[in-house]
Amino acid sequence: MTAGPDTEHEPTQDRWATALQEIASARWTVAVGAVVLAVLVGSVMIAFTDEGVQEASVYFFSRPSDTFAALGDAIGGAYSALFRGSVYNNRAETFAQAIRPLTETLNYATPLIAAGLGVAVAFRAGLFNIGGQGQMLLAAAAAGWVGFGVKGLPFPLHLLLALVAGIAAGAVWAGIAGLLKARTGAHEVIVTIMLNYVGFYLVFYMLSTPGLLRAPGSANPKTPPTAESAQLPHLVGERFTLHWGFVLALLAVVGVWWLLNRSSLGFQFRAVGQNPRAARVAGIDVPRATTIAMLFAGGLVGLAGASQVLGSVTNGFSSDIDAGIGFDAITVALLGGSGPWGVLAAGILFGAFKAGGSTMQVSEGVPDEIVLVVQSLIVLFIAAPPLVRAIFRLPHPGTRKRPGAGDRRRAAKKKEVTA
Amino acid sequence: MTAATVEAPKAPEAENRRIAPVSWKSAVTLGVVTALFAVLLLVAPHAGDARFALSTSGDFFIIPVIVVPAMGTAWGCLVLAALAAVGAGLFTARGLRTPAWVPGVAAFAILLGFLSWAAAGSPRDLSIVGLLSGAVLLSVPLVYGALGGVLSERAGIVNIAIEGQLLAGAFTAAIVGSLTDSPYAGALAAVLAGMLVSLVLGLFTITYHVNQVIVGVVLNVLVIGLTSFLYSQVLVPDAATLNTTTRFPRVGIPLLENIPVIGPVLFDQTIIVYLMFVAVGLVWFALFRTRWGLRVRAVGEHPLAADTVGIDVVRTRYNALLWAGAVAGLGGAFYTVVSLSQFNREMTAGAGFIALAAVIFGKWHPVRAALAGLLFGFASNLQSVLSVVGSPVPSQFMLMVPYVVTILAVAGLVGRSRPPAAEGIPYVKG
Amino acid sequence: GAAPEEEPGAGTTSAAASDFVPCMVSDEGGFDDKSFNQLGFEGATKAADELGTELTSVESASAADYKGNLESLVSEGCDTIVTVGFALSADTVESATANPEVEYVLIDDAADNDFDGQKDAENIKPLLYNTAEAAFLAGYLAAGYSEAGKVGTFGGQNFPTVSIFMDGFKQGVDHYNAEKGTAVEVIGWDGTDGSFTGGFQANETAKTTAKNIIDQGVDVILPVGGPIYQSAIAAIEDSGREIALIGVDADFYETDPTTQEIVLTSILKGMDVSVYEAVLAAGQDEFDAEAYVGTLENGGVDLAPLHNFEDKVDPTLVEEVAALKEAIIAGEVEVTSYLAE
Amino acid sequence: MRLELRGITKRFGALVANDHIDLVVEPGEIHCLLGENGAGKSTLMNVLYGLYTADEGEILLDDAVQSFSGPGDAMAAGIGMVHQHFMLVPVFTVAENVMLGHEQVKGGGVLDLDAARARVREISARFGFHVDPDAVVEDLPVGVQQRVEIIKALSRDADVLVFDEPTAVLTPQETDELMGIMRQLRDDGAAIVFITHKLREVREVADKISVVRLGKIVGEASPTATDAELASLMVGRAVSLTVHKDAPVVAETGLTVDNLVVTSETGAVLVDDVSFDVRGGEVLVVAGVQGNGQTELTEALIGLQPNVTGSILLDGKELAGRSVREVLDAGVGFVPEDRTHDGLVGEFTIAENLMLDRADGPPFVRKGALQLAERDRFAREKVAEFDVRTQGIEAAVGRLSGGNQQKVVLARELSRDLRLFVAAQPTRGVDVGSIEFIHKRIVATRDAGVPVVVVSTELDEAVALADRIMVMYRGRVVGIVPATTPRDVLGLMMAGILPQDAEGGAA
Ligand SMILES: Nc1ncnc2c1ncn2[C@@H]1O[C@H](COP(=O)(O)OP(=O)(O)OP(=O)(O)O)[C@@H](O)[C@H]1O
Ligand SMILES: Nc1ncnc2c1ncn2[C@@H]1O[C@H](COP(=O)(O)OP(=O)(O)OP(=O)(O)O)[C@@H](O)[C@H]1O
Ligand SMILES: [Mg+2]
Ligand SMILES: [Mg+2]
Repeated sequence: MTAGPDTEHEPTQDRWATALQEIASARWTVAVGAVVLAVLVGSVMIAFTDEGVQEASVYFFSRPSDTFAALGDAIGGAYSALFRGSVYNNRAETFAQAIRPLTETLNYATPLIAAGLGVAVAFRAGLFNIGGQGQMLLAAAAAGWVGFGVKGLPFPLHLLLALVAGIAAGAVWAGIAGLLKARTGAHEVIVTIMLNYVGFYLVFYMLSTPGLLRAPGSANPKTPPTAESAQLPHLVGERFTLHWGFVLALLAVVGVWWLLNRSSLGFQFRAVGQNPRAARVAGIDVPRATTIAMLFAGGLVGLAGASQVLGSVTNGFSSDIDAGIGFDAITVALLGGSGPWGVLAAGILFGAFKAGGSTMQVSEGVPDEIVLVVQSLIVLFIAAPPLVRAIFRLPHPGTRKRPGAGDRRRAAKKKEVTA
Repeated sequence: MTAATVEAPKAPEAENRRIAPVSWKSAVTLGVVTALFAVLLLVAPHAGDARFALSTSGDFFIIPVIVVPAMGTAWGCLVLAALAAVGAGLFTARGLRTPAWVPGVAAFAILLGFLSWAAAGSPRDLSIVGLLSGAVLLSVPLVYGALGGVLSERAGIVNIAIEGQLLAGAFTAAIVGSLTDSPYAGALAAVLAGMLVSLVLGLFTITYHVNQVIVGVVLNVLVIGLTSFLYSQVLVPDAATLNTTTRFPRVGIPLLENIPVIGPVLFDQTIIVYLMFVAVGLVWFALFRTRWGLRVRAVGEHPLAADTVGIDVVRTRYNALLWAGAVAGLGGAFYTVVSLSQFNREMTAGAGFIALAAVIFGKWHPVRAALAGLLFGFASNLQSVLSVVGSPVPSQFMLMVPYVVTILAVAGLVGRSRPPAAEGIPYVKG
Repeated sequence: GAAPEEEPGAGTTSAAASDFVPCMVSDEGGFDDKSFNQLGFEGATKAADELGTELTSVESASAADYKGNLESLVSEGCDTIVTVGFALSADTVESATANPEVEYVLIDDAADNDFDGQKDAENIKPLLYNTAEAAFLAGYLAAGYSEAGKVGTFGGQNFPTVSIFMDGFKQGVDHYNAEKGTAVEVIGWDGTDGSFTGGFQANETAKTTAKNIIDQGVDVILPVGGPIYQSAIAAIEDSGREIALIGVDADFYETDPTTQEIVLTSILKGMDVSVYEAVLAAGQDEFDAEAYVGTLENGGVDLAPLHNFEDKVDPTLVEEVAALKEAIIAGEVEVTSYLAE
Repeated sequence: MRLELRGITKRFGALVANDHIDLVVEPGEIHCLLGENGAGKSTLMNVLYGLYTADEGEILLDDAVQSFSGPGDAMAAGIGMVHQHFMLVPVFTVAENVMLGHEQVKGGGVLDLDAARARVREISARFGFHVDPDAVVEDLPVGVQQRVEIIKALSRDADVLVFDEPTAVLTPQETDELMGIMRQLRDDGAAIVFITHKLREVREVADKISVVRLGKIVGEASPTATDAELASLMVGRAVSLTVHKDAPVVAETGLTVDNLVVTSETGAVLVDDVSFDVRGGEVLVVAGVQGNGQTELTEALIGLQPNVTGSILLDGKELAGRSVREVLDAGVGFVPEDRTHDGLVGEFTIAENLMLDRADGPPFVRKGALQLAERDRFAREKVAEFDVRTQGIEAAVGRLSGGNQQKVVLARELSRDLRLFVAAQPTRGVDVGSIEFIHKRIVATRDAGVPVVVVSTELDEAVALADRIMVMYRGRVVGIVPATTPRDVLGLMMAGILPQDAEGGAA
């Protein structure tokens, strides 16, 4: 009654078939399949916009080869531009220039990773943090204000102070939602959405008001540049924009991993997230955990905001400094399965899309909305392995009989029974 | 049967002693808001009169402009609000539930006081009709979106994709409305577009059991990407034929439209607005009075239980989700065949998220969610009207008003809200 | 259709092919913002066409993209890069300093981020527009045209490039009042703050803002901020009253024919022309980095013709406006703005 | 109608839950299915009811082969089922729950609620239930909810009725009533399948008994078989059905509860002026019909109830008004009534669940960091000690069977330094083998000198475990009596009749 009949009389005959089948049912094949599908859809859109294709398709029936050639050009060009812009520029003259895109990718990934972690931590504590935008804005405002407003502090101290200010501001902004949830039961989704707008107008007010964030002497709602002493140093040399913010993001990944998997606090977050009733019965202070989880989440998003104004956008910023990262972070966190390593990988993938999207626009004239579409399709398909398997006719994992969980359990029981 | 035929007690608690609940929340909230208002009046007093206009030209009779001394009125209102706060405190202290009219009176007093204060000294009339009718219009997509949210969430599908449904509706209505020159065709197309978004949401969440939040978030991005792409590639180059719609005309309801104040607000609107009021009632009726609604709610609360009585969970969920998409899509049509005659990139600008908030604020009840949408519309228009009248508050702070009001209302008065129990959980059959 | 002859080495079609690479990067508004990105793009495209080359362009989704987009353009080998708005100013300066061989054209900003009155890099040509002057004329015209004695304005966000229109407009109205002893009111701008929709979206928020202003009884309205004028038009239609619209940036009568019936005039801000000229000059190796300030005097800003309103406006008022224009050019009437300080 | 199952096989992945099961149930027969937790009884019934599709085998009704694609088909064929886990929508009223799936409608799909109410009343009257059709299900005591389940099944006039552990949450009286109903239905010609872990019920009502073990029918038993015979057939070994305990060695100190009042958020008084004391080395069983304040009493003891007045003294220290954390730290062990919702985090591993209520201090946490080695060592030790049947300590607790889940909770609570042990319904839904084990552990705790409070609706259990029994009715204490009090007296007390009157009445 245990394992199916096929285990016994399955001959060793076809190792290859077995291996292939295993490969085909592995998780990463689904990921590849998802990317292929999304890229196909993107290709249709690219073909649709490309002038060469449009011109050639007019006389498709008299010389179809032109259309196909144009199609190939357009699609190949676009995706190779995407690659050139995000990983390795094979057209560059020097090696440094050639790997520049990779550093760009990591640069774009930095705030996505940090903010993605913020969303993920909240998620694990059962909270849906849609307030990344507001938290980033407030963090940028605070870090920026310290970064250009405080004078006379030496380099690492000034930077540290600005970082702390940014992280604290993000934490406070998210903490409001956490506290209201803990104290009054106000749903964090509502409060964080509303705080996005409040934060936006608040920061805009500060940007418009001389003496707060607006650069002295300027009439524009924009801050002065960040002081040298408060800037995150370049990571791999002056020529590359990549800065130490990336290292901070990596540290945050490790830190969040430790928090969630190795710390008492993280254990409590997860318990509250999975089953708040049981957590309460076990003596965990649920309102406290909720508030602290939001503080952590906001602090991480705050790190994203601070790293932007102290590392990437050091020439002064205005009210769009959040750059949609607060919302992208949700996708990053979800795609990364709300785990720190997943968030890291998803953040880098999205960073690559951002970096490559610019090159795609510049060198091929491909509108960057295509990147949005391809990006979201990848997430959708990766999240739905059965669909991808169905489309590519990949085998389902577990169609082969493996000695499974239940078997061992049963076997144990059986032993016990016969004993 | 055994000898011990003791009659089992029926619902034992029914006859239990009761001790009053002690919740100070509403009293405290009222107190805090009143105190804040008092601080405002003390810190920034404002001399002059405030002028309120109640009538419009088409009314049966004209109510003259009401002119009140601003600070006097504001202080009077403050006293009233303070009394209400104290009253709420007394009720609570006596162990009685604070009746709903107490916070109602306080809210009204504070609103009126604030209006007087803000409009003080302005030579301009503050048009109450304008305030209310603008509020209705601003809330239309929110109400439709919220109804869509209620419908799908009641069936157990978290609908983060309201934004996408609104945007898809707006986009399709613009194209089809322009091509056919008929706003009706545009609205119909918007309904279909909303349903299409729902269908994708359903395919991934219901059929493939993908996390509903992921799909919702991603669908929004996808719709933004696709509509922006098509907008720049197709609509912009050929705006005259593809992106210039005829809008729905306003159709006044004879006689009713001439009633002062409410006439122009409620009875001189486009068909989409009338449909909105009908839709609120219909969704309520369908959810709570029909077989369809009973099954939808059952599937959202306890799909396994629904399955055991022979209800097809998957079909019911798809069905509700499609209706949700239809309603939200129609809300999207508002942008391009009622409000404006053309589509613009990302023109819903986050309305879907506000609608989502209204769903939760309204505790997943269609009428309450609609009221939440209206409240939001009102607060938005309040800031706009006051900035026109010439309020002393910096414009950025005025722009915050609707959002702050929502937070206060949710934290202070609504509190915990319980979603449908099975929301977000895919139904996988054994 | 018929296939063209196959030509060896097909690729560039234009005979007058040039190896000049003009480029442009937008701010977050994108090239279809119905405002400076769009007009600048049109100007640059026209220049590129004339030079027989193609414009390489990139849209920024947000501030975080500016640096990278400029970087991409430089590495694509751009000779001249057009950038837009104060938001891109600092990054333009940085890119210009790092790439002295590339020429930059910066629309609507002085490229002076240390506020010493000097632009911060030699190879940037700032294009500035003192639109307050033209708005002043529009305000005067509107005040004279208004029968209700009330005119209105509202903006997207309280940026200087937005409020300069509103402020010049109000100064013009005030000037009219001072001249004529009237008391025409401006609704929506009090000299420092006013009515803003909070963004540059043509949506219901913009429309209710317009409606609330219209409800005050104005008969002229000036919406400032990309596409939000469309919302104003819808609000005007819904009001059923006769309300005149004043356009901004380009002559609405020509760029958006649907407005022809209601557009009184437009406050012209010649971004297309000045960008066109700057890029053309660069393509012909005649780039000069001298800052350009559009004024009534040099025609960089102006008031558009009245078109359909020709017969609706009192000819003496038209004459007064013309005279006022001369007076401003001559410095007899002072118009203040952040650019004129 | 005659029901026949032929060669039913149901696999979950590699696990064979039902292995070629043959079963025949004649009309006018009550057929009992016995088997330990996880034996496959519910699975078999879910196959019959169309919730699961069998991998092999067929279902015959009156010798006609059926093919059910869902419960709808099964119901249409005349099968009704009372599910082990309630299949009620908590926020619906009784009438709505009963009508769900076969709603009567007026024109246009509008619900005819009056018809549904009438149907509920009619069935209630026929079987002597008292159920208000307009009551919202989640507000009802569990026993009444069970009746609603039964009304639901009966309202469709089924010929084959399945009762899957319907008595787990019923009081003795309610159980007796239910068995009366089953007999009535049998006499009307229905074929009935009855699943229970309580052997007394089996012997009382069964016409035929089949025993399931590890997915197979291992044999039939006659209704005259002894409890011990049935139990060993079920579990596959000899089971001791009585609790061995010595006379209590009572300590001076313990728990003293005075004038305890617990109010709900809406103001209902749930525990009404309750006073009692339990001393070290003594078991006090709180008996009573479910929903008479026992749950709230235990929750008040542990600090989970927000509105509490009165005093709870443990070894002289006041516990009322303290947080849960403080109460736990004072040495209180607590087994909640609803283990899946209140006792365990289903997605967590066994090891994580074993440290759940010690997540902020030694031995599992030092300087804010989890001590994984210590945690795993402890988990392995406890899994062995409490005989938790699992693949390993990394297995998710949600995957364990009910009995094993309960062992995890007990292991966690009993391995702290206890000064008081409170357990609510510790053996509900647990098979006889596990019950034996759990009872042994509770007695061992008492013998170690800890005061023990056990809430049970099970009279057998109360009598077996208790040194004294406290009966509650409508939030009040009816009386505290010795464990030797006759059962019918206890039964009457549970209906609110004072002990002295009850003794008269029962005599
Ligand atoms: N949905 C499921 N997925 C996987 N395995 C399952 C599922 N349901 C049941 N099983 C397996 O089938 C076995 C039989 O479970 P079932 O619920 O039928 O036991 P049972 O005899 O009803 O036990 P109890 O007396 O505790 O109710 C379980 O031990 C479990 O291993
Ligand atoms: N999704 C699942 N996948 C694999 N096995 C499962 C799954 N769900 C449950 N099980 C198995 O089901 C068994 C528990 O089944 P079930 O829930 O019927 O418990 P039970 O013994 O009937 O408890 P109770 O009587 O309290 O319901 C466990 O042995 C577990 O291994
Ligand atoms: Mg079972
Ligand atoms: Mg079971």
